[in-house]
Amino acid sequence: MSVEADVLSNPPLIPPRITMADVTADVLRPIEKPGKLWYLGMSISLAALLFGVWAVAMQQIHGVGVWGLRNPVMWAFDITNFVFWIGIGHAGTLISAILFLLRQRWRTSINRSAEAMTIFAVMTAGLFPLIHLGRTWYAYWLIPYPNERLLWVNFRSPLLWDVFAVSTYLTISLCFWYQGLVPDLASVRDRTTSKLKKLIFGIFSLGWTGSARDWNHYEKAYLLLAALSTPLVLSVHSIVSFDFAVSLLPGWHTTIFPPYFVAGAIFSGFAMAMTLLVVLRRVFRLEEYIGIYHLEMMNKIILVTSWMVGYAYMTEAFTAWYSENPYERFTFWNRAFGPFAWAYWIMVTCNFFIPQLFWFQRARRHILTMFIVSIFVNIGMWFERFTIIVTSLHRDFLPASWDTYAPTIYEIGMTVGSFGFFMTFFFLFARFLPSLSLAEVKGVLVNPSGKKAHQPAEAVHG
Amino acid sequence: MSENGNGKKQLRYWVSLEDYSGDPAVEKTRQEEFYSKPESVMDELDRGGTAFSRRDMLKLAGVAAVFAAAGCARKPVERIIPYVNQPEEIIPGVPVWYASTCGECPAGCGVLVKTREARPIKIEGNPDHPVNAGKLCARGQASVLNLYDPDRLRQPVKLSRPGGMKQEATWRQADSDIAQSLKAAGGKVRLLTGTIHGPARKRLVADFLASFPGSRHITYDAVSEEEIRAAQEVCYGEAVLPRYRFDKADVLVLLGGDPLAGSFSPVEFARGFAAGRKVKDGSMSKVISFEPVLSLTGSSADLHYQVKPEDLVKVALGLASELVVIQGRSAFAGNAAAISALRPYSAATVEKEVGLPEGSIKATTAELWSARGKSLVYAGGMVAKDRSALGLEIAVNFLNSALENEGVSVDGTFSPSNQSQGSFADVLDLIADMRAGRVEVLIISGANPVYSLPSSVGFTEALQRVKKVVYLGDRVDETGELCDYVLPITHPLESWGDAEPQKGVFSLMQPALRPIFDSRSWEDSLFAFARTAKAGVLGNFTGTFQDYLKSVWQKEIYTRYNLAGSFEDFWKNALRRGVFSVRNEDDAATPRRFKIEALAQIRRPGKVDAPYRLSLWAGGIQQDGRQQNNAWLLETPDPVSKITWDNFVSVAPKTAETLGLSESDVVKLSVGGVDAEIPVHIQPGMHPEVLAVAVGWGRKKVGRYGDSVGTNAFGWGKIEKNRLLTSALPVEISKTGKTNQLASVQAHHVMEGRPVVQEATLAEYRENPKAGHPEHKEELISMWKPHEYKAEKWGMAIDLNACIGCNACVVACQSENNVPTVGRDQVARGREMHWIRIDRYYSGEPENPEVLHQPMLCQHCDNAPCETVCPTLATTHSADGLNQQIYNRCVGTRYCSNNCPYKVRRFNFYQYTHFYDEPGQSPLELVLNPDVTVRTRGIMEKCTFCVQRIREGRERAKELGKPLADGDIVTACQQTCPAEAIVFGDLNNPESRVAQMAKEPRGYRVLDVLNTHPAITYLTKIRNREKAEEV
Amino acid sequence: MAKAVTGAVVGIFDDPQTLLKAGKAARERGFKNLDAYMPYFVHGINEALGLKRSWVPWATLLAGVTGGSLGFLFQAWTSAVDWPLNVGGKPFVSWPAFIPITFETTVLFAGVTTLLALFAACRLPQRNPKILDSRVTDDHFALVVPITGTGAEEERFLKDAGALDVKKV
Amino acid sequence: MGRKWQVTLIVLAVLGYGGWVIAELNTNVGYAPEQPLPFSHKIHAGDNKIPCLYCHAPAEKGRHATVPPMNVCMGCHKSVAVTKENVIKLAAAYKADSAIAWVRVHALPDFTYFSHRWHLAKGVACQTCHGPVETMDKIVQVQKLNMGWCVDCHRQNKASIECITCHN
Repeated sequence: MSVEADVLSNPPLIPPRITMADVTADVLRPIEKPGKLWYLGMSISLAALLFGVWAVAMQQIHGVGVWGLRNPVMWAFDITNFVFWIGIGHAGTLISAILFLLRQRWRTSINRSAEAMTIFAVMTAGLFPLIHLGRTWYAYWLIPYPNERLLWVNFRSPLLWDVFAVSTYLTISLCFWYQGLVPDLASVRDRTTSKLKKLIFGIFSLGWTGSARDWNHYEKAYLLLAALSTPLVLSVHSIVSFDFAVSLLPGWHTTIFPPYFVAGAIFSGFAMAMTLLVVLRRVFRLEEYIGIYHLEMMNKIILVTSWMVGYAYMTEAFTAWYSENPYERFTFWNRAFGPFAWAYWIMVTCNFFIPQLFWFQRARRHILTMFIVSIFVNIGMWFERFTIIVTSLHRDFLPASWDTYAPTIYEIGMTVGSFGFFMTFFFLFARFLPSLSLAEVKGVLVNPSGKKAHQPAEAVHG
Repeated sequence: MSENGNGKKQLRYWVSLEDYSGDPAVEKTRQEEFYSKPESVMDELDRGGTAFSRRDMLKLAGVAAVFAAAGCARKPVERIIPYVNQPEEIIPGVPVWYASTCGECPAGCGVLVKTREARPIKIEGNPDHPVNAGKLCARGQASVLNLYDPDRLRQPVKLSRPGGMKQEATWRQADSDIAQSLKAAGGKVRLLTGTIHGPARKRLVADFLASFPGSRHITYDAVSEEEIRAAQEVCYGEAVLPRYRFDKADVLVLLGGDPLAGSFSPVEFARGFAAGRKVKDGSMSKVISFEPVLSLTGSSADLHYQVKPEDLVKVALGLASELVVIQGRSAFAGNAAAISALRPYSAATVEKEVGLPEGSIKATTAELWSARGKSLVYAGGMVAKDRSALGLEIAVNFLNSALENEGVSVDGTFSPSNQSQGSFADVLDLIADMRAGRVEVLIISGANPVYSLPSSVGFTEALQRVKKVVYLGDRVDETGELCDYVLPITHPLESWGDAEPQKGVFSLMQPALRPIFDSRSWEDSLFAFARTAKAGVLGNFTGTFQDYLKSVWQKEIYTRYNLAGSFEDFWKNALRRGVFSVRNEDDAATPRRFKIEALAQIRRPGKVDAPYRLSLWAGGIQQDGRQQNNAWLLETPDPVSKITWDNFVSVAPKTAETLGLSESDVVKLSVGGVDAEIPVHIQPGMHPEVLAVAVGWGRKKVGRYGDSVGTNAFGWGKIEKNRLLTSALPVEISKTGKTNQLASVQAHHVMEGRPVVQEATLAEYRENPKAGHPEHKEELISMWKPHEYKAEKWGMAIDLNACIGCNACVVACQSENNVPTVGRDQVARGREMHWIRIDRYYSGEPENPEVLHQPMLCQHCDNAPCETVCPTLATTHSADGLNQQIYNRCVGTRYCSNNCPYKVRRFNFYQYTHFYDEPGQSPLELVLNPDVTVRTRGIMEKCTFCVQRIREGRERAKELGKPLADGDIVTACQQTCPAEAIVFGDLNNPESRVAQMAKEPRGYRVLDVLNTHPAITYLTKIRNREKAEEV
Repeated sequence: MAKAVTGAVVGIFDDPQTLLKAGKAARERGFKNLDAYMPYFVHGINEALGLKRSWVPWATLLAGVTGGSLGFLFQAWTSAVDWPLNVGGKPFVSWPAFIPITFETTVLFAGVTTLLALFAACRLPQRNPKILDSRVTDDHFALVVPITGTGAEEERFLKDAGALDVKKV
Repeated sequence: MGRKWQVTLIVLAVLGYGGWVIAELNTNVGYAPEQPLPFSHKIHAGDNKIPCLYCHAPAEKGRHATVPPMNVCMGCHKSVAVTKENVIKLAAAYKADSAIAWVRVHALPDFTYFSHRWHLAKGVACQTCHGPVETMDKIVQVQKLNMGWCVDCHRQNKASIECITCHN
C-alpha cells in the first residue's frame, strides 16, 4: 500500500509501528469506555443546550419580540447563527469530498469527525430558519407539497433555495457519512462482545461483509458521492450568500458574495474542525492518528482561506468606493467606522490578522497556538456574519428608518444553546461511533500487518 | 352607507332615542341589554344558558381573534345570536353613516360616523361642513377610540371629600341630592365649562342659570386665545375672535403662533394654509415665521427666524415701524400717533436687539406690502402668551389693518369664530368667590381645572369651601376626585348636541349609538337637576335634551332665518347633512377701523432677567390633555420631535452643549418655585435661550394608558395681573443625573445627502420645473418585460409642498386598518406599527434647520423587492397594481422587511392586538373594523392602499352599474388629510388626478434608481425663496 | 462447462500484498468467481480478481438527469401554469431564479440514488450476513475460492499462496 | 424482496391515508351540532317551499346571510303551528325579548372576506355551498368550505383568484 508522494517529502502520516489491529483497538476504545474528560465535556454541552432550550422556548411562547430585533433590523443573531453554523458545516464535506478527489491522503485521519461535524453543524444551522420564524408552527409551508389551499411556494425566494440547499446538503452529507461508516460499523459489530451492541451495530452496518465485490461498488459510489458533494458544498454556501446577494440592500447586494462566503465557510469550518480535533485527539488519546502533520496541513488551509476572506474584505470596500454608489459607500464606511465598528474590527482582526501567525512553522505546529487561533477564527467568522447582517440592515436607504440593535438574553441564550446542541451531538458521536475512519486509516498505514516493521510499504500500483 | 342615484353618500339619521327617565328599572334593562363581548356570551353558554337578551349584537366579525386559523381539531363552537327584532336600518355587514359634530375640541368640525351593526368604527370629516370640509385632525380621528375607553366611568359615583372615598350612587339619589343643594343655594350656583357655542347648548345654559337666579356660568379653556379677543376689543371695539383666512394669505407672517396644531381651528387653518402652499402657475404662498420654538407651522415656513418670546412684540412693532414710519406706506403713513408709537422700533434697532439677521425686517415688510390685502400676520398660542401678549396682538392687528388684510384674511364681522371663549379672569373671579364662600354649588363640565390650572391659583383649596361640587365627566379624574359627585357623561358619539363654531355655521351632533355605559349627557344632567328641583323653565320642560335641541333649532334657526318648507323637513335635512350654514361663502367681511389709540396700550416690552426662559406650547396631538388616555394619540409621534408617549423639554443643540445635556437626560426645571423633572429633547431650531415644554401631559387620573405619562407643564403657568402667562417664564434648569429614554419613532434626522426628499426653491422651479431632481446618468433597464395592468393600476401622489406633517393620516390609518398600539417600551424598541409614517428630516444648520416632512408608506412597487424574497407567496402583486400582503399565509421570516428599501413593513413581534381584544380591555374591541383582518403575532403587515375601501368602491360602482370614476375610492389617509397632500387613484386613467400628478415635472419616485417602480409619486418640495442660501 | 459450485475455501491473510498476489495467482490458475474480504479497499483487487466495473454510476447519471428536469419543470409548472402570480414584477417562469433549486434537486436525486444503488448492488441490507471470519473487518484479509470438486486443490493453492489459515465453508 | 416491497407499499398507503384523513377532518364536513331548537329546514324550505331569501334576506344585500332575527320567525309563527312545543318555546323567548343562541355550522376563518351578496348576484345557488338544505332536518356541513374548494369553484367560473379577493 502506498503513501506515494507523501512518503517522499513528509514523514509518514501515522507512525509506522501502528498496525491495523492497533487502529481498531485505539479508535474503538472510547466506544468501550469513555474517560472523565468526556463526561465533563458532555455536562457542559448539556448545560449550554438547556440554556438554549429555555431561551428558544421563551421566544416561541412570547414571540420574536423577546429578541432585540426592531425595524429595520429584522434579522440579527438568528440568521448570524444560521450562516455561522452552515459555514462550519462546510469543512467536513470539503475534507471528505474535495480532498478525497484531490487524493490528499492526510484527510483520512480527520474526515470522519469532520463529516460528523458537518452533519451536526448543518443540523444546528437548520434549527435557526425554523426558530427565527414568527410562526414556527407553519414552517412546513415552505415545503412545496400539494395541499388543500392549492398553493405552492415562491421558487424565486432565496429562502426557498435555502430550504432545498440545506436539506439536500444534509441528506447528501448524511449519505456520504453513512456510507463511510458502514464498514466501520461492521468492524465494531464483529469485535464487540456485548449482545446489544452487536445487535445495534449489526442493524446499522446493514450486514456489510467486506466482500471485494461490494468494495468495488463501494469505491465507485464513494467517488460519485464525493464528486456530487463537491459542487454541492460550494453551492450551499453560495445559496446561503444569495439570501443576501439577491436582495437589494447595500452591503448585501454584492456579486462577490458566493466565493467570499464559500471561502469563509471553509475557513471557519477548518477552524472549528481544528478546535474539535485538538480536543478530540487529547480526550481520546488519538495523538498518533491525528498527528501534527495533519494539523499543520489544516493550518495551511486556514492561512490560505484567511487571505481569501481578507481579500474579499478589501474587494468589497474597493468596489463600494469605486462604484460611486452613495448607499454602497456609506454602508462600508459605516461598517468600519459606524456604531458597529467594533464588530467589524473584531472580524478583521480575528479573521485576517491573527491567522497570519501561521506563516511561522512553529505556530503551525504548536498545539496551544493553533487552538487559540482557531478559537479566534471562530469568533471572527461569527462576527463576520453579524457584521454583514446587522450593519447593513441598521442603516439602509432612508435615513429616517435608521436605527440600532442590541441583543437580549434570549438571543445570547439561543446562541450558547446552539453550541450546546452541536457539542452534545459531537460528544455523543465521539462516544458511540468510531471517530476515525477505520477503513481509510488502515489504507494509509505504512505497515498494516506490523510484520515488516520500519520499512516503507511497497507500491503495488502506480 | 347606502347610495342614492348620484352616487353620493346618503346619510341616515337617528330616528328616536329612548327616554332617559332616570327610572331605575329602565336604567337596569338598558344596562343589561346593551353590548356584551363575545367572552361574556361564552360565559353564559358555559352556564348552560341558551337564551339571551342581547338585542343589538349579531356578530362581532373580526373581533373574535383569528385563533381558528389552522387547528387540526374541531373548530371551537361558535354561536350566532340573532336580533330579536332587527332594526330596520341595519343590514349586517353594511355600514351606516351618521352626520354629527366632533366633540373633542370646540373647533366644531363636522364628522361622518361610520357604524357597523350599530357600533361606530371610524370617524371621517363631513365634506359638507364649512369648517373642515371633510377633513379631520389626528385628535378627531382618534376620538372614536375614546368612545370605547375601558376606563370610562360606568355609573354615577359619590365621593366623600376630602379623602375621596368612592361609592356607587344611583342617578335618582344623585339628582335629588344635587337638586336639593341647588334649591338651597340661593343663587350661589356656578357652572364651570369649556367653550360652548351651539344655540341649543347656549340656551340650555342660560335657561339653567335662569332656573336658579343669581347663578353664573364661567367658561374656561385650558388652552385659550383670549389675548386675541382682548386685543380685538382694544383695536376694533368688540371682543371677537376673528376667523383667520389662511387660504387668502399669499404671504403669511407668524409671530409665535402655531395655527396648524393646538390652535382653535386647526383643520380649517391647515386646509387654508396648505391650499396656498400648493404650487399653482408657478406661484405659491410665502410663510415667514418668527418664533422661539420650532412649531409645526414653523416647520413648514420658507423662512424661519428665532426670536425670544418676549421679543415677538418688538418684531411686530419693527415690521409696523418699517412699513409705516420708514417706508411711509399704508393708510397710517403720516399718522402722528402711529409714528410716535412706532418710531422707537426701527428695523435696525429691533434686528440688533432681537438678534435677527440684518435686513430681515425690511425684507419681510416688503413681502407683506407687496401682497397687501392678500397677506396675514398671525400671532397667538401659548408660546406668545408672555407679559406683552396683548401688545403683540395689538401690533398684529395694526399690521393687518395697515396691510389691508382686515376684512379679507381677518374676518371679524361676517363670520367670526366662537371656537375659543374661555376667560381666565373669570376663573380667577370664580376662585375668589369660592374662597369667600360665595359659591355653594359648583357644577363642572368639560373642564379639568385641577389638572390644568397652576396650583398657585389655589383652585383645589377653594374647592373645599364649596358645599357641593358636581362633576359631569367621563371619569373620576383630577378634578372629579375632589368633587362630591361624578356623574358619567356620554361620549359625543352617544350624545345630542349642537355647535356654532363660526357665526352662521350651525352644526348638529347626534348619537350614533346608545350609551355603552350607564351615562347621561351633561345637558341631560342639567335637565335632571332642574327637573328634580322643579326649578324654572327647565323644571317644566318634559322632554329630553333632544327635544329641547329640536325646539331651540326651530326657534333660533328655522324661524329666525325664515326658512322655506316644513320644520320637519328642515330638521331631517339638518340631521342628514349634520350642518346647516346660513353663511354665504361668497360674502366678504367688512374691514373695521383700527383705533389708533390702541397702539398706546402696547407696553414697552420688558426683559426677562434669566439665562433661560420657558415657553409652554400646545401641540396638535395632546393639546390640553383631555384625550390623554387615548393610546392612539399617545403613540402618535409629535410631528416635529417624533417622540411618542411622553413630553419633554426642548433644548437647542447649542444650549444642550453648554449645559452638558444629552437626549433623554432628566433635568429639573424650576419656575417660580414650581419644580418638576422632565427628560431633555435636543431640538434643532429652538432659540438657544428658550426651553419649551408641551402642555397636555402628566395627567394623574386619566386611565390605564395616560396615567403619569409625561409631566404636567400647566403647573408652570404664572399668574400676573389676572392673566395667565405661559411663555418667557424665567426658568432654572439643573441636571438630575437620571435618564428616561424617550420613545422616538425616528433615530436619524438628516438625509445624508440622499435624494429622498427632493427640494428646490421657487426661483429654481420657475426656471426649471424639474429642479431638485438628481440627474440620472443612464436609463434604468430591466431584464424583463413588465407585467401588464389591464384595468386599473392604483397609485398615489403626495405633494410634499402641501404636507404639513400633522399626523392626521397616521391616526386615520390606524383607525381604518385596526393598527394596534404597542406601548412606550415597544416604540422605544423601534416596533411601532403605523402603516403610514411621516419621516421628518432636518437640513441646513442644526441651529436653524429647514424641516422636511415626508409621508412614507408602502410604495406598492411594480418590481417589489419584498415579493421576490417571500418564500410562501404571502406577498404578491395584484392585477390592479397592489402589493398585497396575505396575513394568514405569512410565516414571519421578516425577509420582506429586510429587503424593503422604504422600511414600511411592520412586524407583529408580539400579540399586539391584545391592545384591543384582551378581556380587560373591553369594550375596546368594538372599535375594530370588521372589514380588515386583525393580525396575530409573528406576521408582517403594511399599508394595503386601503384595499377594503377599493373593494367597497368597486362594489358601489357595480351596484350603481357605473364604471369607477376618479375619486370614487379614497384611502383613509387621503380622506382625512387636511392639507389634501395625498391623492389616490388609477394611474391607468390618464384623466385621473393621480395620473396627472404623476406626470408633473415635479413628480419623482423615492429611490427610483433601485428600479423598484413605486406606485407613489412625490412632488418636489418647493421653498418660496429666491436663493438657496437665503435662510 | 463450468461445474457446479459445491462450496468454497477461505484463506485468511494478514497482509494486503499477499492477498493481492494470491488473488492474481488464483485467477491465473483458472479459479472462477473469486471473492475477497477486506477491512478496507485494497487498490488493485479489482484487477487481481477480475471484477467488472460497477454499474452504480449509470444509476447516478439517470437520477441526476431526472432530478434536474423534474426540479425545473415542477418550479415552472407551479409558478406559471398551476397558479401564476405576479411576484415582484418578474415573469412567471423566472428561469434564472429556478437554477439553484434545479441544481439542488439534481444533486439530491443523484446522491440518494447513488447510495441506494450501492445498497442494491451489494444486496444490502442483509438480515444474516455470512461473516467468514470476524477478523476480516479488523486486520485480516480473506480470499474466497469457490470449489467445484473436492476442494482439495483450492485448499492447497491457498496454503501455498501464504494463507495463515484455510477453512472450508 | 417481495415481502419488502409489500411492507413498503403498506406503510406508504397507511401514511397517505392518514394524511388524507387529517386533511379531511380539518374541513368539518359532516359537522351537524345540536341546535337549541330543532329547527327543520326540511319542513320550512322543503315541505313548505319557503324561499331561502325570505328568512335570510340580508344575504342579498350584504356580506352576511345571517340567522334570521326572531321577528321574522314570529311573522309566521304568530299564527302558524302555534301549538307545537318548540314554537311555544320560540314564542316565549321572543316575548321575553331574548334571542336564541344558535350553533354556527358554516364558518369561514376571520381572515377571509366572503360576501353572500355578490355570489347571489352571480347566480350561485345556496345549495352549491350549503348542500341540499331543503332536505335537512338538522343542518349539516356538506362542503369542505376550505380554500382549495373555493378556488376550484372560482377557477371553474372564471372568478377572480386574486389573493385580495378573499384576504385583506
